[in-house]
Amino acid sequence: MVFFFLMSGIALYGNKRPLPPLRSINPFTKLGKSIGISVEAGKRIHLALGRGLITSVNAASSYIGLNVMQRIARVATVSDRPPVATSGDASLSLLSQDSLKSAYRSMGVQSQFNLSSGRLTGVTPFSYAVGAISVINDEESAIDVMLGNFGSEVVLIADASERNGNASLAGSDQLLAQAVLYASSEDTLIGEEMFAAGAYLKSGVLHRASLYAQDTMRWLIILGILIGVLLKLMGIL
Amino acid sequence: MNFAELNLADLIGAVLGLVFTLSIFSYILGDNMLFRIASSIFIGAAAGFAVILSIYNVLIPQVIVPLLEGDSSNMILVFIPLLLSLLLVFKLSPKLSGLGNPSMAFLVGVGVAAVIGGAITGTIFPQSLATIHLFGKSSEGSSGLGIFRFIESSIILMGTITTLVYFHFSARQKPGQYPRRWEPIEWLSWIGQCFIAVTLGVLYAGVLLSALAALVERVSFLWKLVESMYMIGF
Amino acid sequence: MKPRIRDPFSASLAIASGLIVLLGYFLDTPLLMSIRQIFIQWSIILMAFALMIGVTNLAIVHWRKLTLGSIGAMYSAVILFSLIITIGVVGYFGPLSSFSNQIYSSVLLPIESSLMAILTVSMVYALARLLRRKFNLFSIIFLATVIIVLAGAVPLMGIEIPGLHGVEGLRSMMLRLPALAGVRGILLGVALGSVAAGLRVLLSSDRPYGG
Amino acid sequence: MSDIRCPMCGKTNPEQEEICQFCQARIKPLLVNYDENESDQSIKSEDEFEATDSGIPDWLRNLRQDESRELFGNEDQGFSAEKNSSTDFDENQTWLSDLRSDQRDESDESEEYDFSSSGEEGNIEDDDSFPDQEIPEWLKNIRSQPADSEIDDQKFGAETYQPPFVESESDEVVPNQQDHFLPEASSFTSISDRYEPKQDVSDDVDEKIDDEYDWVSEFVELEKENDKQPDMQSFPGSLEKIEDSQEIPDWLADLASYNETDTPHKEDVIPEWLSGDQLINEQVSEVFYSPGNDYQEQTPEWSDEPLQSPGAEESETDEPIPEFFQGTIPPFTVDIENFIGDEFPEWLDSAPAHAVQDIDGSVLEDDARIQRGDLPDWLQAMRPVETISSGHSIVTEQDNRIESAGPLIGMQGALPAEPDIARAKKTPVYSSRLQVSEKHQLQANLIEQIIKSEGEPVAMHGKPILATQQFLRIAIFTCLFLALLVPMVLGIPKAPPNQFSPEAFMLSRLINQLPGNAPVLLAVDYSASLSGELDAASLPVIDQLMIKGANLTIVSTIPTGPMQAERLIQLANQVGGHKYQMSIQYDNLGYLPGGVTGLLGMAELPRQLFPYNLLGELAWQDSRLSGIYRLADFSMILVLTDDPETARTWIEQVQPELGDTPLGFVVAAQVEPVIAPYLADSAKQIQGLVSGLSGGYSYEILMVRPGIASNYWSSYSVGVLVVLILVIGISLFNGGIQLINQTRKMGHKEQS
Repeated sequence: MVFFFLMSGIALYGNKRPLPPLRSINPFTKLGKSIGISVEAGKRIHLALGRGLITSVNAASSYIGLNVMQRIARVATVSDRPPVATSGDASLSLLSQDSLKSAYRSMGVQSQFNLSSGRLTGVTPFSYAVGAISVINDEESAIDVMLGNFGSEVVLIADASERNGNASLAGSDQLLAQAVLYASSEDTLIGEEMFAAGAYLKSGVLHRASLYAQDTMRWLIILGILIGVLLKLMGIL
Repeated sequence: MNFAELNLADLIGAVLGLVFTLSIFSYILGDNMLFRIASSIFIGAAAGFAVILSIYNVLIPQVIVPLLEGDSSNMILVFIPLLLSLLLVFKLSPKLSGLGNPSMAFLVGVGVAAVIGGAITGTIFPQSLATIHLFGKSSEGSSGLGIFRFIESSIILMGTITTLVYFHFSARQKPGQYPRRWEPIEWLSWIGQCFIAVTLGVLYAGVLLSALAALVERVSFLWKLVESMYMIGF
Repeated sequence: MKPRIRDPFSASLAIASGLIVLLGYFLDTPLLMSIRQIFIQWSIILMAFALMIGVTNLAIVHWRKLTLGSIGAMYSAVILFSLIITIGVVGYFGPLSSFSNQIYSSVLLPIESSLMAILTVSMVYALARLLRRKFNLFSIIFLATVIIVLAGAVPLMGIEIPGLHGVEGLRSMMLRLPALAGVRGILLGVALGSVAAGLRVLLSSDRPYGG
Repeated sequence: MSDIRCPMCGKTNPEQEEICQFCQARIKPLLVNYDENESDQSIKSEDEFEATDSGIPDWLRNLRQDESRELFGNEDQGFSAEKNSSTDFDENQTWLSDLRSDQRDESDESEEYDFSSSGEEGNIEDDDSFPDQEIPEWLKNIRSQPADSEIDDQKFGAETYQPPFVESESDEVVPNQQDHFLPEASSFTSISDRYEPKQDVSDDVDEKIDDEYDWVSEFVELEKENDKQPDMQSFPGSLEKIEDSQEIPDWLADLASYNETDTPHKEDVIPEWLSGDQLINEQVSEVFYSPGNDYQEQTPEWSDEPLQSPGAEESETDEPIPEFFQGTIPPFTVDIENFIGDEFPEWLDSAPAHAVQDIDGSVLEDDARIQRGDLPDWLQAMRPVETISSGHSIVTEQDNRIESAGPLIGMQGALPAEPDIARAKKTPVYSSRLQVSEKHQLQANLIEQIIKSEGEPVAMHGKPILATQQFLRIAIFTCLFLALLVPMVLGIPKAPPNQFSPEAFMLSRLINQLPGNAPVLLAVDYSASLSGELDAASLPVIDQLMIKGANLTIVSTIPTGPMQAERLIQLANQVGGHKYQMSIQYDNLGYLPGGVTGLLGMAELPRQLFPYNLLGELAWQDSRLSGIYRLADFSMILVLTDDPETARTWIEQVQPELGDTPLGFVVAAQVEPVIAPYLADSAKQIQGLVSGLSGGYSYEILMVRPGIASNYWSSYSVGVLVVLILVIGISLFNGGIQLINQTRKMGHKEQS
């Protein structure tokens, strides 16, 4: 509840007055440029949304992937090759189709929307990775954005991206995926940085407000841990 | 496993395994036809298995059996998800896919609860309490907290806090400069980044060891097959 | 530009179902617990149906590729063939039949474990080129940690280095202290981000269901 | 008798001959009768001029003709008469001084002839040499302006000379003021606005100019009403009337206060630039009167630098003016062609002599006025620096030239026989450079680069897929493959494992303590990708359970889990020689969908979630499971997984529901770092852990029952060693290269 009220309060404040700036995160600034260049070059942007079940704890990273996909789709609808989103969970692939469709609709080019832009490429982790590799190889993608719930199979996707000389940005909520992506992807978002994608890609004031709410909760948790340790040392807890 | 004693089916399976393993290994040389065929078969087979397993494990026991057994209360409990599931079928057509939105909305709603509930009850509380419990008396009942263990616990506490501080987002902007966080926060996040680098390094080594074990198993499989074919006197 | 809610019914359904299940996490009232259990049951059924539709969508995409003759059409044919054969055999004989086991152990298992095996090569390659791509203090710490943990995992040529191997060695200390702290910090950070993402969906600021 | 050379064929002819004997071309020019009255006069004067100065350069001859026409044609005949007296070209240098002296005399003579009165009599409109129809609207207004309007010497000192039509500083600033003709007079209407050639100025600008100067036309009507009072003394009165009747622009009001005594000297009337030496004269004429000349040298307000020295040739190194720069400062294009032709404008001549005003506003005495040689700042700002050739000036010259040779001898306005280039005259070059200081030039270049770089698409830095990348991958694979194969082929003896990890020891002790046929829940949650490692790691544990005769109940949270479990049981039977049968010693309840939520449900209601086993039989009827209603009722729970999230879910979500039931794990090596904290934790959430191949191998040694892990162990340890060597070797190589690059970069930075 504290989190809820923090977020809505800051969002309401943010509507009227400018919110303080955010620290710079390199991968996001590079992503903005790369998207522009790839749209100009007529190349495709490939979004790997991972295989997170939308009814599980990992669904949060999938929502972030869907939000970033919608932002990119708005920019890339004018490209010769519209973006394609691959996912490893059936319900996530249906959500990706819905998100792409609403992005096209908001840009007024709903007629150009193609159902196969949001694709299920495999139902197990490795079959999903192999399906994504064939999309990277066949459909001339220039940028591979891997945001979502992955396991160690994401190394295959990052490796295929490097073999094709693509720019890549990766982030996951899974610890193993973050570790392997740190070494194999060009730009890596670590831990909570991935959840700031909405705010850095200007998806709305609530995204930005939630970052400030997260910062507040962060310091509350730190305070709670320190107080707990003190009480523990004093034998009270 | 001695291949001489294998029956025909197992032998075919073993030979298929050999072919698929070598096809996948050929990806090292670059994307080629062998690899693409093997991975296409894999995608199809995995999807087929998943469909059949979800029918056997979910639809039959939780939808068809209650409908067939005719228990009225179960009928209602099954009718609503069935209706929502049928709406999902419209997702296959571009024009009518909007009719499937309520089903997806329901799934997203349940998922959101799992996300928030799971994160709070499954991670924030357990991890915070675990960090606090580090400073508790050790379970063997030794007198209080040993100095050595206190130092270890303090290191873990500092690492956890600095790692959390590394993700701090809001900053201040002086004219003509990049937005930067408050100086103490920058220092703490620098220490946190060292802890994160060590953590990711440990995890990376773990994944590498697992992958190496898988490679060992595959090489062993190939060697045994070649050895037994050699034994059979091809 | 605040996109207006196009499908209020779906948005309200998502918020209602989310709130009910969420309350079930925190309030242990029997009514809420049972409603939550029913909603979870329904979501499992829906996920199974969604899997069916997802696989159908997969088949349609590859069928269209096949008929249009676009790049990789042959491989689409192989996928469709493999899908139909697997559904036919496993569906007819049952998932635990010998035929199903045969397909599992001679097709799925060798391919998936081979893919995991070649992961070794990709990871060693990525690790070796890490310093060329990111030459900073943190990548050096990362690399050194990987080397220490690898070296401590097995005896090197049968020799165990005292300071490295063993329960009190450097490897287990790194696992117990910095790695544990880092894991906890990252997990707490991810949890905060997840809660924020979930709340945004509950506030219908994000509507991934196309509402 | 001397001969004459024929201009056409170049042959010599007798002097008296008029037509060439050879090519019948005229040798002597035909003399044509021109306009009787003044033109004859001007031409006669020109003949004289020409007879004596055949070598005079055309531009000077034209200038003199202009001068003579200007002066002679003026209402004041006296001036032109004197002009005739100067004949010699060598004195030409002095004609300018004469010109100046004449002007001075003029001013002396007509003490009473001051600007203010002449304005009235010498109204520009009466000057027939300037036909009405050619006069543009704006000039008509000016000329209708009473010449005798007293110019307030404070406003129009020598330095701050302003034509009368211009509002003074304090008045309303003309809206479309963009640049300033005179540096001090910030409100001065840039001459470019006025003299902007019609075709350059769009229609709306014309209207703007007319609107701006409506008050002038009103003023003119008023002036006409006051015709009765010719001299300036009454003029101020008329001004007062205007003031009463309506709001008068301040500059006019200032005019009213103009004091009769400060009669501007004639000499001061003509700006220094006119009375300067020939070069200045030429440039000024070029600047003012060369139509179509893009006179750029308008000192932009932000430039405080003096103009570059006049006549400085444009060096190659100077960069051309950036287009965008030109756009912001409207070119000062004076297209005199349409307005005045090549004569000096009347207002220049009739400009009042006025007292010089110092910067602080105090009126300078005569001797303190600008000495002849010093150029006023505004002229200094105006003078071009480097010049560019202007095609038009040649055209002006051409109109008045009289053919001196060739078949068209004596004709005027004929196209020149020789091409321009052949002409002896150095074509005037006009400056194309902005008078910009070093600092401003740098800033301009910077802005230009920034704008240019915005437009350029940055090429995608697609990394070349070097053959080395491919070669490196193949080399790594070959080394690893051989490193794993050789120990298997040669059968290298297995190295002893690490010391037995306490977690493995705890698990084996836990299983040993189980009663016979104890109900154990086995969760098989690993996929086919890591089946090799987990089969090897979990077999010794399951072998121990089978030895104890435990009743296994298998569940799985991933779709392929049940098949994996069947395969594991068959393997254990095969390796350990056991005969576990489905529904006899073990039950496979199949796949539980729903991930975390499914697990939570199973922890509380297993019977509801798994009513049947994989064979479709009722699962919970069997005696082995009769007492089991919740997961806590099992004797032990063993989870086999390769996914850290699954392991955490079991620990954080399910374990709290288990009470005292022990929870053991067999995990892949990648999961160990995430699970280890829960083991070391004082809360002891898990009671046993076997991780990866090394865990499995040490468990086999513990149980003294060699299995699959033992077979893999020697290859595995050699493999790890080779991986270490590869990683350290290549990383040191890459690190070395990066260090060298960085030191080189630092070196470059220091040098630059």
